[in-house]
Amino acid sequence: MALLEVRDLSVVFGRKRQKPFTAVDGVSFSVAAGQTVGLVGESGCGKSVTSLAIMGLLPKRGVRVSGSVTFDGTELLTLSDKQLRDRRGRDLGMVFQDPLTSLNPVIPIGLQVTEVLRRHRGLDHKKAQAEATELLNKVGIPDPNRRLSEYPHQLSGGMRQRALIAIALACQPRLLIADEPTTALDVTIQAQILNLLKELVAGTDTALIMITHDLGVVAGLCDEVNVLYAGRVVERAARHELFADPRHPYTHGLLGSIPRLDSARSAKLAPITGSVADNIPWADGCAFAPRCPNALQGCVEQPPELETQDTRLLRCYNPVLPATTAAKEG
Amino acid sequence: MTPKLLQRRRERIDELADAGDAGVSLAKDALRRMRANPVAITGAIIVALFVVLAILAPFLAPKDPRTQYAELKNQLTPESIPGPMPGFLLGSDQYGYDLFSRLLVGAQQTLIVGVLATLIGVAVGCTLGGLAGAFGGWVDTALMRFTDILLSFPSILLAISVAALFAETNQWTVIIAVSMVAIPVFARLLRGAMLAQRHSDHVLAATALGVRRRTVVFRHILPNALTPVIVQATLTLATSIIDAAALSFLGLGDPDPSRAEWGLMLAESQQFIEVKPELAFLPAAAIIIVALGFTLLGESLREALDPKKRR
Amino acid sequence: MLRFIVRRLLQAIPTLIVLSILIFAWLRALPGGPATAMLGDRWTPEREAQLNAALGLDQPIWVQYWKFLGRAITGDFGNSTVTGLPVIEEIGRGFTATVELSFFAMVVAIGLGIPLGYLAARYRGRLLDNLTVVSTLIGVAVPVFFLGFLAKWVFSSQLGILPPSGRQDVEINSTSVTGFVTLDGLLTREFDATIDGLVHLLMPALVLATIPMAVIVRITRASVLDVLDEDFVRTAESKGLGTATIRRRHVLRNALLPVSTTIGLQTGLLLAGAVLTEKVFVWGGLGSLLAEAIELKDYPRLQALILLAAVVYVVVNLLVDISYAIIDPRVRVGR
Amino acid sequence: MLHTGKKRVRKAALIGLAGALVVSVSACAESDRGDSGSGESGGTLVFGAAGKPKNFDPIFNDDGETFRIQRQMYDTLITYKPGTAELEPGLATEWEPSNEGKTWTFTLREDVKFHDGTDFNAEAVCANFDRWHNLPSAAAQSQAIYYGDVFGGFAENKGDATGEPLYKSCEADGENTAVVNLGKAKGAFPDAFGLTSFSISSPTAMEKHNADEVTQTGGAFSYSDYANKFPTGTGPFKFESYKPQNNTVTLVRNDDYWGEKAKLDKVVFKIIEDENARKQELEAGSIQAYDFPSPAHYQSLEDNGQKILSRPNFNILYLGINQEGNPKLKDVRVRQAIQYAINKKQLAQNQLPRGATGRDQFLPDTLDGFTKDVEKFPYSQEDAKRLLKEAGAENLTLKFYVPTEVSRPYLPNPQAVGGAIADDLEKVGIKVETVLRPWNGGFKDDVQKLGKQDIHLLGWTGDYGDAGNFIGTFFGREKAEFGFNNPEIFDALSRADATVDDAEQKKDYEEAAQKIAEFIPAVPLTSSPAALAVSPKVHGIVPSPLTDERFSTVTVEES
Repeated sequence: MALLEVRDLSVVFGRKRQKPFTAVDGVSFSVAAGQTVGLVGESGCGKSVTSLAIMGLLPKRGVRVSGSVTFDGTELLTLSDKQLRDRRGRDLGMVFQDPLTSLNPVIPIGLQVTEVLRRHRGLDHKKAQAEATELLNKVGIPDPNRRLSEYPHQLSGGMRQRALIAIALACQPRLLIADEPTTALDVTIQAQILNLLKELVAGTDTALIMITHDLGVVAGLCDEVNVLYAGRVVERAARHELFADPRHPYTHGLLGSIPRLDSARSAKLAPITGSVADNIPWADGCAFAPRCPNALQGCVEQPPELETQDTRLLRCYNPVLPATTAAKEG
Repeated sequence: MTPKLLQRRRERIDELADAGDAGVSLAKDALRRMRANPVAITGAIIVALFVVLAILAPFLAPKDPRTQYAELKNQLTPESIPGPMPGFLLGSDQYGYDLFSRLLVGAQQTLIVGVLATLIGVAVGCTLGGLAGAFGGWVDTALMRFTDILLSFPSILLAISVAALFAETNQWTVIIAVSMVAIPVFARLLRGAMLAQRHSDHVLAATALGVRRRTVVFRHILPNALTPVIVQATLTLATSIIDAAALSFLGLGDPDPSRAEWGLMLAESQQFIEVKPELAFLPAAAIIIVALGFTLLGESLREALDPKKRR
Repeated sequence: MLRFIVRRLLQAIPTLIVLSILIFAWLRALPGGPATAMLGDRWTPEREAQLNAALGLDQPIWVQYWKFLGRAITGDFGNSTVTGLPVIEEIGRGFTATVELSFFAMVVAIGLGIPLGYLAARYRGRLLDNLTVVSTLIGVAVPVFFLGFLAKWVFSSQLGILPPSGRQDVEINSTSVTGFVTLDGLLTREFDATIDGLVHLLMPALVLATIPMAVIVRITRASVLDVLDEDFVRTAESKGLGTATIRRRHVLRNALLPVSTTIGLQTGLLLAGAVLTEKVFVWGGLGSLLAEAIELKDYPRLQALILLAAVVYVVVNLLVDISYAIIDPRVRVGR
Repeated sequence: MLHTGKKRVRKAALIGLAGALVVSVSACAESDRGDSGSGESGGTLVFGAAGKPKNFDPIFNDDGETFRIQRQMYDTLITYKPGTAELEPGLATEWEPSNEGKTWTFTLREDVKFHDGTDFNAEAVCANFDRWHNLPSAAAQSQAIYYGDVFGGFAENKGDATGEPLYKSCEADGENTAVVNLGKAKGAFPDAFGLTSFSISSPTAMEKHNADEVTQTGGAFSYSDYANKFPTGTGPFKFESYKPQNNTVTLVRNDDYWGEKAKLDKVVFKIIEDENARKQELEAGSIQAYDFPSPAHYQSLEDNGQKILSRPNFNILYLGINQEGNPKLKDVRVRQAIQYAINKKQLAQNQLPRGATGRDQFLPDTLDGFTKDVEKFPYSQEDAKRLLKEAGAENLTLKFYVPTEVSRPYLPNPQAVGGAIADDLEKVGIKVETVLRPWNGGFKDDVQKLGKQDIHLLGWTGDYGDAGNFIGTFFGREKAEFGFNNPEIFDALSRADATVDDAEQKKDYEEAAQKIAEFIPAVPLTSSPAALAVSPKVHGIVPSPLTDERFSTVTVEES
């Protein structure tokens, strides 16, 4: 059985007298222990909201969450606030995008690490301190003893992200969600952090959900990839399959907009035209249709369903043909 | 090294100055948002009513507010002040003037004091700030050092000190004392806004096109920098009216009872609270409502112009 | 840190000297003078001249100033022309009165303002929030002196439950140790004096607290709203920390940064607002001394008071900077 | 009591009338007291004072707030009968002028001791006179204002002080007779001997505590220990403490008092500068009496059960006319027009406390020198307009100086009174430019030294029962305030001042008063009773025209 089972998750934002906005629209996926799953898509596609919904970190007011999220057999969505707090940090860990703003600027790093240890593992001050040193060491922060008493602004960006990872992994959670963990970092640092994450999860039972807009990140890390568009999963496949043979025009476009070492020098980058602002509601058809090079008349009459095609899931009436991928570009 | 307090006061002004950054289109945008905001509308209605009343007061007043009426004086003693009687809607005040007419004309005097104090604050402050912003360099340093000194003093204490340093107090000393509080704020505000404008795209473009510096300043920088000044002026009007009343209460106000100004009316009539409570309560209520009106309007303007709040 | 403090204080000295010269000259350029006030109804030009000579006010102004400076350095600011008591003694007394009043006002303003601002932010957009926001706006629109007058009228004249003026009842015969009425009562174990002092403090402190409280509520509310949106709060939530810990350690501690500067700023303003409140409640603090000195042209007292105001302002600024450095670690390195 | 009799009794009757109600109250109190007996515990009176005392040495003071405290601790040679300006024996049982008024012989009370145990005798009296005459420093002399005023000068005038000293010597003729020799006669005596400034202090205490030491430091004076901490007199109360921290002066009963001992154990003066606060403190019961209630508060105080005690009128508010200010004012018809134009009765009713009256002349009814037979100018706009026309002054514009930042019993609110007068003058066609000047910040200079005004508002409260103290002070010589030189008036006044015989002096002052009423150097306006607000529990306060209330007869009911 999968460790985390997300079924038909929907998140609707909307206050009184405001038009409701569906950020996540019936997303389902699952993660098994030790597996790394990617959620990929442009900003606003609902990938971060999905992660927050799993963690129970969405605001209470003005948000409706439906569907089901089961973690190790427990339904998370109906847990009380208290029960959820007991899980977060212990079973579920999360690493956020911007390490500078995600760390409290006015308390020392040490406290930010130890507080989670003391909360969930009931360590006393001394033990927590020792454990924290160990943790910082493990995430590759040099001179961890000194760093413990320092404040976030005294650390470099990469160092901060390492600290955040240390915090998220402090209680050896069974599921770690990393939400764009490298976006705010220098390119050189990005690789280090990804490698760190990879090392830390490798060989453990910890499941990892990697949220990113960057397919490059997914390429090096994920076992399985979910591509999200406008709140729905449009394509799901194993990593190699997806990279070798993207079927959904959106996935195709995403890959096409990344420079590839293996493509010809003369090959032009093919960015996806238009923007999310052009979307049409799923109820009226395929949300991606207005931007889609393969769009058919039918695409805007009836929304496509997520259907199994070979070994993958695909939501498209007119997918990119497997064979034509490279030839067309030429 | 700048003291933190001063720095904080500066920052608060500078934040507002940045609001002018986006220029005229922002003002239109702000106006649209204001129209949807009930707080802004309440403020605007109060202010509009007050201004109309103040302007029309001399025509609306049923009696001459500067004449003591025999009908009233015949019944007036310090222990009993005549109430309403035919022709005198609210009866007499403690001097034998018609209270209703005095309250009406008081709106005018109060507005004059508030507006003049604010205008002087704006004029002097903006001149200093404008010079500093336009010339920069040592002019900027010197002028800003001066405004920092003024800015370091708590407002009412500055007004009291200034008022106490005049040989005698009158309407003008009150206005000047109150305006002293506003001068450094406006100086800093306009300078900040101008600096922000100077680096904005359209100004850079104009400069790059070889438009003369004076033209750039007057045509491009100033108009856009004025938005935050207007916001601050609205808020200053409220505090000016309250500060002027406080000066009256301390005996540093305009001592002439023949000029009806709400602050003075309030300060002078407190001992009559048991003889005729409305002598104190009516001007007090008037001051509170008007100050509230300007504050509501100013705060909602500030909010509407705040780039952070825009979505 | 110590070097920083000393340097800041030294930097203030030239400013104080220039200020004292300005005040000294300006006061003497105004019409009338202490002699006029001292003579009252019995004023004649001849008597004024005689008195001015006796007071040494007929000497050239730089001679007067030089003498003043010489004495001021030794801490002697002369005697009040109103009471004949040493100015420094009077100011010391007035200072304790004002500080005691301001302290309690600030306790009220902070003690009520921060929780109220926090609650308003937490229940943003609900009734409590709206009520709080509206009352803070009204709070700053009501002239302080009128509020005090009104409070006195209601609680003293009509209800008769609070004393209308002063710091201490005549019946109370407590020993003065520090000059702070409430503290002295505790030190000398004359608890009735402390209670009496608190009863006298209640109304003026509340009245004086209105404006700073309104400001603190607004800043706290805005600041908490900002912080609640911060990423690190989400991080804290993701750690599964208890609500209390998150509020205290992560939300409030950050939200209080701008509030602390505001409190410093308001403390300065409070001392000024005290002038009005003290007059209403005949408090006998610095505000009362200042008002009296202005009216009766008490040069020695005025000079000392204005210089004191400048010194206090320097010190308050300094204290705020120091406290800021303690709360916000980012500032320490910035130095 | 050889001499005191005749002259003063007439006054007593008149002043007494005004204070009739109050006297009857005190009479009741007196009969009550018969039962309780003296020396028993009488409680505490807390009196709300309007201002801080300067120090407690009488010779260095001249203000009512300080005097009120000193009067309870000190006695003067001659004193005033309660509720009047009439003289009665104080420390001297008899006094007698001789040598054409240049010698005063005082027969002193026996068996009187100062609070420090020193014997009171002729030597002590002379020690006081000699001390005053020989005040050593410019600082001390400048503060002995009444002495300088009444006695003309000092043995050695210091600083800018000028003037020929009146005092020659004082001799002790045995234990109980003191003879004071003056250089020339002065009409102010014997009344001026009753001034609180001339209270008799203990010579031992003065010497011990360096009483004469008044030093100037930094634009102000500091006083001796005697003046600050050890004032020692013979009065019914003794000084206990002055606590500036809670603004109280405490006096306790002198159990060795020579006269009827005080009923109260203690008198506490609590200084509350704000009248509103004094009123509320009285209503709250934390003080039992206070001075100068605002006229606006009379009614509500009475409604709350408090008593308003009005003092007999002993002051005058006048509209000064500066004939140098505007040439038209030299024309007596213009001055008459101003007299006619002002509705004094209404002014008194509208802006002044109850009991205030419009005045035709400067002297209170009760003083020798008052005469009904003066020229009068009852309110008449027609007469005013007619006279202005006759004088060719229809377009008269007058600069009207009104003081601000001051409040006196005769002028509780100068701006209000000024406004009412300006309104009256405007109504007969005189254009008025009102100039408001702070009392201590230019008004006195502009009006009394520089004569910048055309007309102005001022007033006076009498120090003692002498006509010269009123009209002599105003019109005795040429002054910038009035800008006229009328030798006839000057001569009449100085003649009256030098006259020793009572009947003759009275006639001289009446004559001078008539001349003044005719010449109109200023327009007398109103006279207002200063009041005390007193709790119903307090008995025995007798309001005095000279604000000379003694608390030795006061009792406070236990609550």
